[in-house]
Amino acid sequence: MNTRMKNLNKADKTAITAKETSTPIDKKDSHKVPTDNPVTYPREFPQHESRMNTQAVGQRATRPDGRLHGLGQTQYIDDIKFPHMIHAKILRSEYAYAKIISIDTSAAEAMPGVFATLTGKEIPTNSFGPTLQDQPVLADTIVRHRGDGVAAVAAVSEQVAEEALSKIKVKYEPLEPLFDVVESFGDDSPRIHGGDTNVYASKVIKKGDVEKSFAECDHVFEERFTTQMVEHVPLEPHASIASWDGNGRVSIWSSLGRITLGRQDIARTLDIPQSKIRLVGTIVGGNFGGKNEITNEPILALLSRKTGRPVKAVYTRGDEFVSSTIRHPFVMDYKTGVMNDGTLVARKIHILLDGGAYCSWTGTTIGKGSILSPGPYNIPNIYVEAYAVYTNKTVTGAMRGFGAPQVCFAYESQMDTIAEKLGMNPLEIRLKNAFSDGSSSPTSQRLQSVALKESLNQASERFGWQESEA
Amino acid sequence: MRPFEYIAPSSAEEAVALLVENGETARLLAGGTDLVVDLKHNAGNTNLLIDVSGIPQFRGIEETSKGVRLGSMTTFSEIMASSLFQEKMPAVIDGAHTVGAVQTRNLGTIGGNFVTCVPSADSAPSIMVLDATVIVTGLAGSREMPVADFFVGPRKTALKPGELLESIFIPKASLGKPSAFLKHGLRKGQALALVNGAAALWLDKDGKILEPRLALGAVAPVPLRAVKTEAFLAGKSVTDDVINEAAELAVSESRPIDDFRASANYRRQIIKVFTQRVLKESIRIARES
Amino acid sequence: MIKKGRGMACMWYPIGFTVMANPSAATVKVNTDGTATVLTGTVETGQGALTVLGQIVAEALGIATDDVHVVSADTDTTPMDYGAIASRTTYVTGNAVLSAAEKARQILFEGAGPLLGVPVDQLKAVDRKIEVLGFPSKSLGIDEVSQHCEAVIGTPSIGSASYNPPTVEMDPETGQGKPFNTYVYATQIADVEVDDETGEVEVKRMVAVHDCGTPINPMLVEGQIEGGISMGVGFALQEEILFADDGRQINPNLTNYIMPTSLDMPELEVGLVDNYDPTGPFGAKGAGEPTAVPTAAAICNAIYDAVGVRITTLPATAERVFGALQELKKAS
Amino acid sequence: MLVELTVNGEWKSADCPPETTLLKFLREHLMLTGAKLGCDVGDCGTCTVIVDGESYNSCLMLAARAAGRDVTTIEGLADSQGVHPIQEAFEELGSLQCGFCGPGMIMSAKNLLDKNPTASRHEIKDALSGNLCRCTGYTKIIEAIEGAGRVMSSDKYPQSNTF
Repeated sequence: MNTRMKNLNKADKTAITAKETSTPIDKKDSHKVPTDNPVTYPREFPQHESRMNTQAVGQRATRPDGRLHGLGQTQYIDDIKFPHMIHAKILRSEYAYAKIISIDTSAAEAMPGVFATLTGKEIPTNSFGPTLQDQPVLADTIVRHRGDGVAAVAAVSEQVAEEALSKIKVKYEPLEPLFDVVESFGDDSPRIHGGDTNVYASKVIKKGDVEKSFAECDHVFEERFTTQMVEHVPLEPHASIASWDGNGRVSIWSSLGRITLGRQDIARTLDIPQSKIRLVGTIVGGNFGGKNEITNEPILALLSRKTGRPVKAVYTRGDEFVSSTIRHPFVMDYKTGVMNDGTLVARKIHILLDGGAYCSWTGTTIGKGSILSPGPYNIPNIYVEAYAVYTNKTVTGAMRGFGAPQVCFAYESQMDTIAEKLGMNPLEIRLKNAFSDGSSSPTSQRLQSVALKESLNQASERFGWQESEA
Repeated sequence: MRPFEYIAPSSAEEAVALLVENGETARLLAGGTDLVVDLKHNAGNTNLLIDVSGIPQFRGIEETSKGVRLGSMTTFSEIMASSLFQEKMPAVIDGAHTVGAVQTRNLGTIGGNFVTCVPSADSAPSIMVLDATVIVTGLAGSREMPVADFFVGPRKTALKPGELLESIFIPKASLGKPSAFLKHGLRKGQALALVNGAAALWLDKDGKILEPRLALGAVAPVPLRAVKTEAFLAGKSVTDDVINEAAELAVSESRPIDDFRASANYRRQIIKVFTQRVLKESIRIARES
Repeated sequence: MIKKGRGMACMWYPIGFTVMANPSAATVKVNTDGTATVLTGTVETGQGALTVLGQIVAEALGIATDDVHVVSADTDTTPMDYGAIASRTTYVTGNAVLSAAEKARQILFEGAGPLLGVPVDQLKAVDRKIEVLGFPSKSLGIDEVSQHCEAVIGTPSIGSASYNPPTVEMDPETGQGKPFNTYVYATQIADVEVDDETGEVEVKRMVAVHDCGTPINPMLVEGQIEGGISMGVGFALQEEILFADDGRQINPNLTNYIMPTSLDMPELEVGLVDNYDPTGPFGAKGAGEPTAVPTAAAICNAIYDAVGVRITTLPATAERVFGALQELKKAS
Repeated sequence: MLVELTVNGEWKSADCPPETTLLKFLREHLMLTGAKLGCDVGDCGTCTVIVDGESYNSCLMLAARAAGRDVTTIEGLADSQGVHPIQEAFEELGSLQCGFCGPGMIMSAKNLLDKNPTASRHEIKDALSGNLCRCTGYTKIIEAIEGAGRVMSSDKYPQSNTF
């Protein structure tokens, strides 16, 4: 590769090494002796007391992977390499919403170093999703957000694959995109997935009679709360390797957090029996809900089948943001009826979930969000209505709390609004209404092992809540 | 990254020759904290990197009878470790300290930061208030200009084709001048500045402001010397009214933009508050010294 | 001027999927030297799942955590599991490994009973021994018993089991039903400083007291809470994916997507309430997701306490807080 | 181009294209996969290594720039006698969860403690601001570094230890 170095008078190889602060090298001759990788690991292994006690539960036991993490010995997907392995990259949509007229991969295929390309038409069942299978593995007729993949390339290196992506020609017919969740919920908005509405999931929870108790209570509070789109940011980007063997069996190493359902999804998209798939999860470098569904595994499997080689793909940080799922933004209208003594008697809640382009884990998010939305309080009259709607934005899915952080922001903010109006201490109003053992949840479930008041009291004590009061 | 060639010349003359020979297809590599990122996103027509970071002429911090010469390839960490800066220009250290994180400061150079020429360059304001100049070198020899003249527009400097930033010069008169640096970002660690600013001034024995200097970053297309504000402050006694009026003037001299990080309106508020604070801080330092 | 404020928020959170069956299966094999191997289809995603599962099995078999090796996440070798999601691993997979361990233990008891001359229901596994209840001196080493079961009786000590949390379908009209088998609870309290000239919020300290049932490994629970709070701080103050008019993300990188760095984190004080859920393995519930739930509300309540503005749109960026302060000024 | 350098005390050389970053060079040419690729643009710190006693984001440094210099990676911290005090403290306190930020985090900690073993809590936070972590809230990481600092500043700790 020295030929790629421009020759410069006097400045040959030594110029490269010239750095004023460099230490002089006196080991120059030793490089002729081949050495192994410069790695030394301890031959003494950990003996932690916390792992040796035969009363195991309650111990602050160290993790078996703790030492490996610290040594840099943990193998994540990107640390795994197979002989003859090649690398894949995915081309993303240029539009938030458009028809795909044509995809021409010929120029990419003709590039030296490119082994194969793949488009959505080549995927046996080009759809997936944990609740609704409304998401294409690679979009082949319509793109519904900028993160949709439209074609993939497998090449000798990431560098060549990247270059090849720029040679793929995709013709689009742009459509009018919808970005606003309220607009998309409206009656005359265009239908992102066809049908007669952009609402694709809803939930109602009804207990008692809210309207009647609003009429009878001492105070009614009404507020709207909204939350934003948030990315998981696992430090390890999504990564997978697929290797299709001569028996027609494919092995996939993936950063997926749920391999049983992952294998089902992959079998469905590839239209092969589950027994023909081996899915291996390694240590995942951060999940938080974002690695709970398949992404590029079917693409890599098919590229491996086409090329006969193991194929690896690691998302760039940009891919991670635009094409993996993120947290649902909520628009939440809260109306709460309260008596003068702070007793909550009624709560009516309307929630709109910005679902982004595809359903993903919205079913779980709308369910948990709705059930939890009245808060951990004894409220006899509850009415919750929640709707998830499509927009042409990044796909929202599972993220730590499935809607709970959003509704908690609303119900706990409003608790303070109420407390202030009634001249009550925030701790006092919470203790007054808090669930305890035997409380009835918004879905009329009898609750057991409720430790809410204990947590309120202990946290207040540790914080010095009563002492710090003005 | 797309392929390119790499050369590390050992002298400024060689670097200039390479730059002239290769024209726009060559780019100078200093620390690389901006350039390497750029190349990863879009290499454009770059096919040669000329690594000037090790050229002795561009390195080092020296005090002479006239002032301090700061080699353009000095890293932020080297500035922070310099006892000369610690003793006589602590605001420059504060500015350097807010550049990225440790790893960035170990790699990034002050010259690279200047040449990248983003409006929010954290190293610029605290240097500008010291009446510093830059020395550029090229085929036609060297020339010197005030730092403010070096910044022409966003990502655009006064460097002509074939010219390199050789060093920054801080005049003796500015050494030990009471000064302060402040930055407002979207978070505490590794933050890009929404507004940064530095002030330097002397107080005479009656407490009047002498030779006031105020520089603000991220408030205009380039790091800005607030010359009207400086003129207003000169010779004034320190009162709340004076500081408030100066802050309003600084706002009027600025041309903040609306972008996804903040609205222009909000930036104006921060400029006002930060001008007040950085002036008060430099006055406090002046009173203590 | 810097204004100080404090705010609290509490929360509840369920363990496992909503109504939908979400089983986990597991296999526990007691080796002839008294150590054990666990097979689980869940995935270690950093939370320490495998450590906790190992502790549960160790406790059930009366051996040490270090005696247990957990094999996970390979569809060719490990049993089905619905995965590291919905804060379900300690509870659902934990109940599965516990049942599997109990089955393996039952085989040991059946082997040891005749040797010790007592009925099987009078045995317990403790301290690497199978011991007669009330007669600690009458015991056999678990290694001995395991070897006996496998090599003499011919019934190796292997147990397989599954667990699915019992739920009741929600009524489609009213939503009434039992969507989850159990819930956890928590309170977080924030101490903040708000700069009323810039709107900047600094969270100085957070106290968090969580219920997770029995903490199988308190150190790992603390780690979950501390990490959850950092995600909550980002949600409250900094993080937001922004879009251009054409639907392109404006800040799809870690330069412009602002998440907390070490300098942005408050000092944390974490506590656990004493609780026991009879439906969980050794009384345990879960800890993953709920840790990130109340943080934003606590911080926003503290902002209100400090400067009197109610933030109703997240994130509470300095500009948004300052804007709200301006509105407040106008109104008064 | 041929890049020759010292890695973890051993003289190494490998041929690579000029655009190769030090991170790629270590991971793909020397098979040292301890340093991780998290963002590839110097924001996250998972690729942190130490070169001539200073920490760098190896994703931003060209391998050519490291030529002739002395590179320490996470693989060079432990020796056959045992792990480095920082590694030990991280392990005992459960400071790492998913572990992906770990190697970079530990290298940043080493860079700090080698220079200032009695670093204050604030100095530790400042030194880690270039290493993002999403799992831990940094709390147990900071505690571990405080603990390791106490070990490294004690009389018993060998001061000549350069790796």
